[in-house]
Amino acid sequence: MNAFLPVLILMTSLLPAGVIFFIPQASHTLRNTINIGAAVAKLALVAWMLLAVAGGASYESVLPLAPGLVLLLRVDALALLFISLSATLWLLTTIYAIFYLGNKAELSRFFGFFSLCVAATTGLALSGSLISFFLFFELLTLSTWPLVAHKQDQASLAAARQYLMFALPASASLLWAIIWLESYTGPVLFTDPPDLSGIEPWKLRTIFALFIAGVGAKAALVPLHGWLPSAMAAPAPVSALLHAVAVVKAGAFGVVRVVFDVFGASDMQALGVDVPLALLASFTILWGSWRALDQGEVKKRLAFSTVSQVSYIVLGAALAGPLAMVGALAHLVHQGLMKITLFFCAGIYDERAGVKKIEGLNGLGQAMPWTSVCFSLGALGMIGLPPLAGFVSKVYLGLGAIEVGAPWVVAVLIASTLLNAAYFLPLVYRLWFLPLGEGVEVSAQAESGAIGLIAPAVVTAAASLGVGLLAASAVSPLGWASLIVARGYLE
Amino acid sequence: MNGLDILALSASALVGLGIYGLLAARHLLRRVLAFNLVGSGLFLWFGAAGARGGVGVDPIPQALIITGIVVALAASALGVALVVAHARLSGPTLPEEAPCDPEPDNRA
Amino acid sequence: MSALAPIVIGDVWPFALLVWPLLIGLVAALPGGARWALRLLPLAPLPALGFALAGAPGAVLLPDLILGTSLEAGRGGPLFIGMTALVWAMAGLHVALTFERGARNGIFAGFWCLTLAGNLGVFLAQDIASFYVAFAAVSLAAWFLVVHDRTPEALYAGRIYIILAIIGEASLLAGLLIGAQAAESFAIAEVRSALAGAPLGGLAAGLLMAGFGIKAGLVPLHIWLPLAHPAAPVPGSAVLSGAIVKAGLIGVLAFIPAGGFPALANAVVILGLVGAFGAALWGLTQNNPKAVLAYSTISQMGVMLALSMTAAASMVPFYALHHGLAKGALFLLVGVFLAATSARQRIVVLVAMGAIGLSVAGLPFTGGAIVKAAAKAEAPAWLALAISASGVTTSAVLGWLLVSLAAKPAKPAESARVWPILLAGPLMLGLAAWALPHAVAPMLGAPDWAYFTKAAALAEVGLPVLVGGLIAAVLMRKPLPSAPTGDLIALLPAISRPRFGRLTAAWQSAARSFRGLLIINSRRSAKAAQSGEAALLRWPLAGALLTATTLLLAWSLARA
Amino acid sequence: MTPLIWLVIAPLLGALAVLVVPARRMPAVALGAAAATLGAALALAAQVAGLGPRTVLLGGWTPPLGIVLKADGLGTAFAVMAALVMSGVALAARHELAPDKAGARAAYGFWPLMLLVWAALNTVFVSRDLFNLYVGLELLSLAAVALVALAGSREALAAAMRYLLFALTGSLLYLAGVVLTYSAHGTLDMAMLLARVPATGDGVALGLMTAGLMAKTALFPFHVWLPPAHAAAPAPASAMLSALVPKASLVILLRVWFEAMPDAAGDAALLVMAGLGAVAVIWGGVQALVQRKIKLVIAYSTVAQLGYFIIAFPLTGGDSAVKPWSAGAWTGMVFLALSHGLAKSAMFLVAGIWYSACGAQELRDLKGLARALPMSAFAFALAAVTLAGLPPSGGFTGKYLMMQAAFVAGLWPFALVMVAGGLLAAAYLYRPLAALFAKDEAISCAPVSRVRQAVPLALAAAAIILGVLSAEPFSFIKIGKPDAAVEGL
Repeated sequence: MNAFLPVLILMTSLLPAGVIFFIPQASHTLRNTINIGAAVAKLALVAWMLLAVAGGASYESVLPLAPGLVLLLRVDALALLFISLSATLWLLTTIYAIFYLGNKAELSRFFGFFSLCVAATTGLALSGSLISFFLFFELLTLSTWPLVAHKQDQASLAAARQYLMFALPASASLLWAIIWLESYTGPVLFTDPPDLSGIEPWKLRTIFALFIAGVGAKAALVPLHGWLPSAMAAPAPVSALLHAVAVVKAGAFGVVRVVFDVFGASDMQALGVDVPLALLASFTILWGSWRALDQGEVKKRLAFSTVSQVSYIVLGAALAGPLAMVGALAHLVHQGLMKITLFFCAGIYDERAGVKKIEGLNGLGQAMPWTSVCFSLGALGMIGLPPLAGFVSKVYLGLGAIEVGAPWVVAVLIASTLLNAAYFLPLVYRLWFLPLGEGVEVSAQAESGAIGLIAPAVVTAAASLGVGLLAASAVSPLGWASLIVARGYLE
Repeated sequence: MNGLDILALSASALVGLGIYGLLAARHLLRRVLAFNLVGSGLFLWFGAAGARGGVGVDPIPQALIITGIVVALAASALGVALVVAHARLSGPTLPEEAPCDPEPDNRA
Repeated sequence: MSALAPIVIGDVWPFALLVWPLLIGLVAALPGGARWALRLLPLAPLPALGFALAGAPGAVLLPDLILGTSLEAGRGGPLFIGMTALVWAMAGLHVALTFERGARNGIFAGFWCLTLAGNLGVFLAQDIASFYVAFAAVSLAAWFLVVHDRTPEALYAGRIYIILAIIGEASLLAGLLIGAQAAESFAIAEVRSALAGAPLGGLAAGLLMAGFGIKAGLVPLHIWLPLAHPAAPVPGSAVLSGAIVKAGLIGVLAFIPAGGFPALANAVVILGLVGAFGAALWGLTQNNPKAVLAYSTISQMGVMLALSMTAAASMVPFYALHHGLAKGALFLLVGVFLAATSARQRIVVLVAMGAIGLSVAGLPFTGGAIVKAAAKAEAPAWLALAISASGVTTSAVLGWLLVSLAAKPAKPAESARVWPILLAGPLMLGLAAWALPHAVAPMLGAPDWAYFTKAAALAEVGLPVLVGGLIAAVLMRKPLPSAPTGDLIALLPAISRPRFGRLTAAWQSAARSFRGLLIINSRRSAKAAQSGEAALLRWPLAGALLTATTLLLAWSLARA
Repeated sequence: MTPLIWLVIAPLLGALAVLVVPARRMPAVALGAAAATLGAALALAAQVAGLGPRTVLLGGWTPPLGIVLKADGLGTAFAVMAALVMSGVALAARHELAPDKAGARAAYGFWPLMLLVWAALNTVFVSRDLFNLYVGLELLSLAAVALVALAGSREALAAAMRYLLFALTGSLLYLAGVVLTYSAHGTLDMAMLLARVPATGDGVALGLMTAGLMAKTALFPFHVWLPPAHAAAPAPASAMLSALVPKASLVILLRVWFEAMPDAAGDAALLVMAGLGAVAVIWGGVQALVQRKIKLVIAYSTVAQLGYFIIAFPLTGGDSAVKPWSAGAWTGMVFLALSHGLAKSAMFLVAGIWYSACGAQELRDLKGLARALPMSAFAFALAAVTLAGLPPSGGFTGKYLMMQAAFVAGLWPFALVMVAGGLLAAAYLYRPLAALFAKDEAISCAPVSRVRQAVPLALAAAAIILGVLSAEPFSFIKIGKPDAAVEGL
């Protein structure tokens, strides 16, 4: 049973993916049933495992491929953090996507790749060895491409192309790093960090840089972030997936794995690569926020905001102190909840009111109160307004920074907070305080009948409030992150 | 100079001539012929090799040469057939090597 | 598992009094609940008032909430909470009586309650997380009170307010983080004691001071205050000036150990005194009565901030009690005055304001005089002197308030029926300002009214009032030329979003040209590639290469 | 008779049989022969997996007089791969080369030639005699040239002519090497050559054979014949030409270097070879990137992929003993070749479907085909994953092992080449994929049966499965692995 569980949880999304591809376009009920059924099953499985893992259990499946290629799936606390996020958001995004896409073309292809993408994310989270991480990392790249290009118009194809132009060289870099490192150490298992003592420091530094470049493109670290803003050409559920559930999260998760389970915090510090990484992350945080100020399109602004916010996780990993790590891991979940709320809402504005530009948001608060409340909550949470989720992450990151003797990071956090406020508050202000734009017709029933779109947004918005409000409880993401770090540091 | 040397020298000459023809000739039929020259040279040499050690004649090279000749014959036949077919459509030289083939189409 | 641990440890009251206003606020969010919520506003602070009157007993621990919430009335807690609750209750009454039906009433009511909860929360929080949450609530939610009227002035004031509030929040967060890390605890008391010895402690204290100073109107961070008060609706100004600014004060008292940072303390004392005198003087140039009152608030807060950096810090809550009540009353009375329909009513209001003003100025035997005497008794002599002297400017500015108010044209009669009830609220506050210090003084061991029976003391506090009154009388004849409200902000360039367009543009053009380079090169290299392939296709070259490769291989192998 | 014999005889008999039956029965007879050969290959694989390498002495004669056929892991794996590809090709050709579509001559000529190619391939895979290999290789080349010429067009004939010239020259060089070897050692059997007393001429002989085989494998700079030839042939023919024919000379190259004369190998020659391989990877990739025709993109991709196989030569050795977790470059390269065969044939078959059903020849014609023919587009995408070396395909697994070996051998620049080659592959395969995925409502395609679309999908999927379930194939390939491959050259 124990060896079977990780595979089972992977299969909850992999099997539906295989099936959905072959469902005829018109069979909505069948497709939706499989989609939601699988998502619910996965969520239930994850919930059950959360209890078990909290009690100290861990599950492991090994599938040996060729020599050196060990496909190891392992459920530990860190993996579960990521999986529970992705499983929850998968269910919500699926519901949202079903209503968002309605009866548009190529639904089976869309949902097939959608499930595949989630399967890749799950596998990535479960990966217990470097090479299995890489396998799922690539699977993720490939399965996301058709989603980004889903609309099949010029802009989508260009965005998808740009995505690959960043993702594939990055994968090459990652592969290079993995093979280089493993040529010294043999296969790297995350449970058993490799002994790096015999390797020359410059080589290790280069390998580290290659690793970071590899996962950094997905995490949208500057200057590898260019694909993310263009990828907003994709349908809203895909953006939600990219920004909150799967892709950038996979990158950030990868940084965490590399720092803690491949190099180890102390080795990283001994090599002197922690500060450059922290600087890079800080620069990304500021640059992303900076560029967000200038964006006239809602989704683009959100995209640059993601560039900035995801680097909080990288920053936390770079600082490598226990508190910073707690903050980073909590932010992994927090950012997901808040950002998916924002993208859900941006999609609703687009779909229901035809609003893409920020000027279009003027006065929508009255016409679309539910959406706008959710959007505002997400935006305020991103700024770090207490007691929303973003605040909790910032506190722990800041504490962690000071703890490891990097108080300048606090200045970065503060600057980022101010910039976040500068690009999010005008949106909130427009929603609630400005009159509807000239010639904009938004029906008073803009939200009626959109319950399938609004409900997921309400859930995630409430969750981003809830996880902040109850951050100190053991079952919150923060509590879970503390558990992870406590276990990691006790080992 | 014994017989073997003569054989070796002739073989070398054949191979050398053949290689020259193969490289320098533009006409495809010449190239096929040049191939046969090189092939013959090699078979000659192979045959000479069968006389090694001076203890009688090694039968294996002879068997192999015969097989080789059959193969070369087949190859030549195919080559010639191709040359003919090619020449009918576009002349007796390869398109990229025919700078001023006057009227390739009229030959067909 | 810890999930099964108790959710609430201790008395539920400190928590309940915060939840109660939030519940009323939620009523406002219900469909059609806005009208109900407005009427319920006066009830929102009542549990807090009862709590304060009962001496603010009990403490509560909510381990799961935020980062672990601990609530207890700390130093000066009952005074702060009682004053705040009273001011909010009377202001809420004013709202309930005066607000007409409007689309935004629901928003106003909801955020009113949120602000109130935050305002009470800062006095109760014993851990930095809940303190910060409460502080953010009181700071940011109050923005809705400022901009409620949506006039251009209100929106401008709101913009300045929100920018400063967010900057304040941010610097507060930074300071708190450093403090919490130094203390390795979220408890405010431990943060406070750890700050002095901590690395970067000075920075943290400075950041905290800046954050609290913005809220408390410390010069030069006060600029939002004279803009926001006149722009807000009357009850909004009343709670802003009476109660909300005290959130900054409690922050200073709770977090900054003055003894640990002498330079910071000195700076704050100097800035506080600059505010105490300068703001009052600037107030004399204002024509809008609410702006005048706002400057008076800055002036009084300057005194309190200066006091909190000295041994007299323990008397600051006492001082704040009086100021909050009096200032709340004065602001509400401005509204009452403007609503007055007859000359008689106007005179009644002016008299009431005068009486309260005299208390603020420190007329002997008033509550104001008691709190000043209490403060001076603990303060160093030079500060005591300065406080006495500030009586001059205070009475002058309040005198000027009456003058400028009297000059306002009367309004036609509208809602005369509720006017007496409207008046009752601020009068009650004023009475409390006069009387409560007398009642509280013995508990604090402060001088009581008997203190003023000595001639010297009488003169010391009476004289400045007299001089100030005379100045006001002179100004009645010869007003000062009016100066811009918001003083320092007029000196700043207009605040707009900074555009570093050049940097962005440079980045984009670099990216473009890089892309262009790739395309050009790809075309060229495509051609080169094709011509290379065409060359290899020629048999003579190919044959030669084949020969050469054969020779190379044979040679290199033969060597081995 | 053992499956080993049937492996060679069945396609040969089939080739003869199709010539004597009426034209309309040809496909059925050919399919029967294909089934028999596939069965023989699978049976042989089962035997080899269970019992180790199988040997047959033809006519009971022992070397040096007789000829020995020996099936080891390497040869059998290739034979199985070839059987899969060939069966797929035969199924596809039933439609593609129906007389009404391809013309009577092509329809007539294809079946015997195809079976001849197969017979030649199997001969090469199991032969251990240098001259026997020569004969097999010649048979293969001549049949392949004929296949290229099958279309009869001007381009096809020119391409076939060019191919023939390179093939013949390669044969001569190889033959010269064989002659030198025989004159020095008096035997052409590999096992005996391994045990020979090294002679001075060995290096030259090896060099000549290598050069000849490189010309036949279409290694840079002798690759120029390949793209036009593969592009000119009918799609099923291209599939086997690209997927299988170069593998035959590759297998001979492997056998000569690792099983016959490992001692003659030298570092300089290895580096020359691998250097050419590296250039091939890059050159082929760049060429594929600038092509307009889909078949040329695929053909140049073969040029690039062939480079990887040659790169592996200097990287071998030191694997299991030094790094117990690594299977080494030799195994990796074989793996790469196997998955390349499967994926490449899938690609050509798909291109054939597109051409015959939709008239799509150029990349820009592919617009909208993903919607019109989703299964074939998916097959192409899967094959692209393999060719770009992306996980979880067999292409990735092979490349991974080779890169690892490059680091272990201290020759990391070759790993860099492999990474760059992978990126180039992604780039040039992206162009058709993006075109496929683009929207075009005006596209009109003749209906294509599911079976026909399923064949390439199955082949591409097999290449992926090879990566997902790689442990068994790996241990299989290692059966009878030459010592030189373990120890390095």
